[in-house]
Amino acid sequence: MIAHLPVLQVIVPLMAAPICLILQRAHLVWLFSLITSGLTFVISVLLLQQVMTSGVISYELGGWQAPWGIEYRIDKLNAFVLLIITSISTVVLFAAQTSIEKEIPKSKHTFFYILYLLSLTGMLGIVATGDAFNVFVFLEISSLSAYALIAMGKDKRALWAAYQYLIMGTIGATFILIGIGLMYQMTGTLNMADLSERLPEVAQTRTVFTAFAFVIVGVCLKLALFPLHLWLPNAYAYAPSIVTAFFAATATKVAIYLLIRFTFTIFGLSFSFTTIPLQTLFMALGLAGIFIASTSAIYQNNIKLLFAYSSIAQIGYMIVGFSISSVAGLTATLLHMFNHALMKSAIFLALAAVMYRLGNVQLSSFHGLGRQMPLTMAAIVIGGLSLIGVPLTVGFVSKWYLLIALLEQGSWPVAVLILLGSVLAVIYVWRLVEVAYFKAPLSDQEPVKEAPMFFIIPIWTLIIANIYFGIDTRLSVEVAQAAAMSLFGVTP
Amino acid sequence: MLMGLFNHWVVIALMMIGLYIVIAHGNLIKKIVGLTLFQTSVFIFYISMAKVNGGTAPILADDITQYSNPLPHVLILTAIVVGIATTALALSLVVRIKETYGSIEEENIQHQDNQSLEQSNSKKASTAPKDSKQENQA
Amino acid sequence: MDIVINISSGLCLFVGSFLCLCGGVGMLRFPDFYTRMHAAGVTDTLGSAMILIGLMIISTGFLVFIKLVMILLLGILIGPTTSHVLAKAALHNGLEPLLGHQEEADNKETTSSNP
Amino acid sequence: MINIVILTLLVVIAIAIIRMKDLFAVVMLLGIYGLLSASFFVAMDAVDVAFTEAAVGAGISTLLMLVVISMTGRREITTRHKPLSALLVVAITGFLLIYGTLDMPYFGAADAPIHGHVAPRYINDSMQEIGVPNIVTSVLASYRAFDTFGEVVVIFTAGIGVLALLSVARRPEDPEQITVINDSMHKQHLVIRIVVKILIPFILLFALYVQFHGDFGPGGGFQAGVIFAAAIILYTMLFGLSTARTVINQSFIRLTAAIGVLVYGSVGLATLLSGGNFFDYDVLVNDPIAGQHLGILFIELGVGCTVAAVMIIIFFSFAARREIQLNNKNKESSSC
Repeated sequence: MIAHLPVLQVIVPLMAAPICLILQRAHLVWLFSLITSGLTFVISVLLLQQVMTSGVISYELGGWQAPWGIEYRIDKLNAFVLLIITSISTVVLFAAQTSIEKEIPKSKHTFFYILYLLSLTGMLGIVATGDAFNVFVFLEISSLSAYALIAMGKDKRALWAAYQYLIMGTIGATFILIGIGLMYQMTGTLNMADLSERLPEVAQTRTVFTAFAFVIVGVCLKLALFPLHLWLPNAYAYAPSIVTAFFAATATKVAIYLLIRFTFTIFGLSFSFTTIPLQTLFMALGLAGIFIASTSAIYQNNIKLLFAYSSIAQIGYMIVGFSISSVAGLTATLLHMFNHALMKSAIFLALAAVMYRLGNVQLSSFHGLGRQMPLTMAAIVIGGLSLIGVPLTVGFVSKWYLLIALLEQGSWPVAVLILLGSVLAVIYVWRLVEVAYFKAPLSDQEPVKEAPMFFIIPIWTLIIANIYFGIDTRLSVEVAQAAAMSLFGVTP
Repeated sequence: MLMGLFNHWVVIALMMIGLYIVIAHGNLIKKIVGLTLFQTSVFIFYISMAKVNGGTAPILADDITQYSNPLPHVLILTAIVVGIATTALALSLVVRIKETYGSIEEENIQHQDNQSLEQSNSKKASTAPKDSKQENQA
Repeated sequence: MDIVINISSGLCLFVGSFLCLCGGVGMLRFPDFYTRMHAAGVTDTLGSAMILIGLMIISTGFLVFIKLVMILLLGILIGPTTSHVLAKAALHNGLEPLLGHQEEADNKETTSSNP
Repeated sequence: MINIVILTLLVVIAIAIIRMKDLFAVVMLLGIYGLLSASFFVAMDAVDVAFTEAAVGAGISTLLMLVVISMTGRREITTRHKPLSALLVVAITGFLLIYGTLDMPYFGAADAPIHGHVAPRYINDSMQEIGVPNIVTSVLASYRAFDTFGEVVVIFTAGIGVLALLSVARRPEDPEQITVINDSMHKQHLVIRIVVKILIPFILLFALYVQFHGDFGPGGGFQAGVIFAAAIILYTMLFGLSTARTVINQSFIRLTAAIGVLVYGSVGLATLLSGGNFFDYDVLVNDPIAGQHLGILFIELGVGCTVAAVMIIIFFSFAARREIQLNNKNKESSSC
């Protein structure tokens, strides 16, 4: 079975989804999906191990040779992203049952888990595949389930947010479809490895340029890169809390993976960064994203909305690292993908716990919460420190690598701007800390208890991972560096 | 060149009409119509790439030598299914939006949202202490 | 024999297309919904039937012939039914035929066409 | 030449869609647009795609939109907002695309790169490797079987999504009222009811024909599923939702949707257990060609099941919502 791990990674959650529909009982379904998600986690760990020791794994679906059939191709980069997705999904799912109890009507719990599994399947499929069109199909699986999951939020604005996301997401997917079509037209193949061999021959044509532009714009729509981010804040703020925790940590990472895959592997380094001024463009957009999103985060009173804006800012950091287009810069981006997943899922899970106890996440409800829910609030604070980039947290590690990469290129003004961006993060995290710890609880507020165990365990697992990977950076840095090097074709 | 690319240009015009409807129209159903139009035009684009002059439908027969390219057909079969899936989901969202907001016009919904956002902000800021007073009195 | 087949099928096809064309013109020229529907329904049923018969005459294989017969049967069954349903729906929703007001309608048309 | 005529018609319809304010007319035009593009696909030799587009674009999607319009109202009220910025975005996108076409191979050129490399193998060798005359079916169900699996899962996702958004806990309805409604409808729609009763068996038969004839001509699981669902939907529209629900049980139809996906996946698992790669049908039976046939048969069956079930689920969900809305309205008006 070891040889079939790449396909099992996707098939296991995929087959589990219809089985959930047959099982029907919500409690049973939760347990079943938790086990499934755990299984995918085990598979992704095995895959990462295998890739790190023996190199790229290629799996031919249907036994058809690569450009004719669909190929699953696992290298260091996707194994790394697969690990991020499956680990976060498992931890978040652990808290799901308790959290959705108060946010989603009982009769819809089964559907929630099925959609959750399908969304997981979609993301894993996007990451694992080595076929450009297959990306589109799995992108749609993950997006469709995402729209439905977001619309299940109890606030009525969730519906409107989901609709907007649907329109933007579908336009993005169709753009990607157009781009893939143009690439196919010029090369006659859909396989990514094959495309990367055949594209250089026609790289000077205007058609390939257009294909590149469409794919990039489509991916950036999914990525919520700065001017195309409008769908994200509301979608994250009004979705069920568990969904927010899951998507904030994984969905944008998958989109960044796609961006890296398309620019580095398929179109190739020389095309992506020399024929087109992508570098400056992405650098500018990333920086603009950091500042504008962080500034809007400061003015939010809905804490979920606040951290949704912060997510856009963090995407900005990843894009800046990506735009440096050096091994060090890409390492910083990959590291930040991993680290951001850890901190954001912890923060949003903690917010889910607050939601469970208080029924809302308005800033005013946080008065004195530091004493009433000490463990939950401490988790949010540590997560916030990590967002700022305080030493001993993971946030520090990735920012450190980002700064080093920037200074390596001599672009110290950008480095200064990055540090300024962190100051903005200090402000929005401080607003929350001030209310939670230095204000007395409002007298009309019922005193609340600490969140139940089903929240505390996953939240603190993530927080401990936050601190562990902030101190012992060997594992994450090694994998990220190896992945970045393999993308640049450098042998370590 | 005109004849060779004419087909593509018309199809691009169709795509852009669809995209325009999605962006510029405020009615939610009209937006979905535009989206469908956009997607269908992309399908047309793919299928016209597959055509070979003098070719026939890719169903093997003895006396035919030239076939059109079957691969785009397969891709578009999949894409059509994805399209109808998206449409169905979008329509169900519209039904729910109509039920909760009472309208399917973008401006109207946005207006209601902004109102409720302001309300929740101001209520939390100004009325929260008042509520507490009332409770104390009681 | 070939000539007879070709001529008869061509004749059928010609009559069929002519009827379809008439239906189209009728759609544009008739004054109200019911008459337009009449033009579309009646001529199209016969028109498509004639075209199908014309194709049947020149069809080569038995399978093709049978398929065409099936399409013809389906058309004959569905065409009138849809016309019926359409008319019923229009009447149900309160659309009155222009029966008594024929002259008025004529006057209107003449005035509108003569500026 | 026929393609230029059809394309012109398509442009005319698209412009009409922009200008129309009556949503009912817009949806009907969209249906015509779907049907016309299906005819365009026939002219482009893509018969399978044409079949699907006719069933989906002109059939199911028009129907769903009509149901929704009957719930939400058919007038588009607001005028266009921000038309200039929209025009700008569209102009940039359009010019970029046109710029891209300048280096494109000409329409219909046989020596375009798209027709080299991958595609010739499908055309030349699929008969020896798979033994199915319809190349589209063999690519769809064997070479790129995993894409099709993804497609089935997309449809399944849509079904679950619609259920999650629209499903309502069924309230016990007044059975007498239903029979009264049914009787009144029977008188109203006598002609169409009888015609439909005659037609439905043939539609179902045709669905089965399309399902199992997909190897030799256009057709396959997806089209068959849609046609099958169309028959059930027709029945539902005329005989009422509750009658249809007694014929097709709610939980049964959900089970079918799940089983369709499972059947498809199980074929893959079976190939894994027989020692091949996922979806490598060669290993199912001793003879590779027979294995391919068996595999394709089963996965097409899975596709058919899921698609039919999900289409019915989607329609039932919409119809149930509509019924509830109408009931509420009736209650309100009677109480006033």
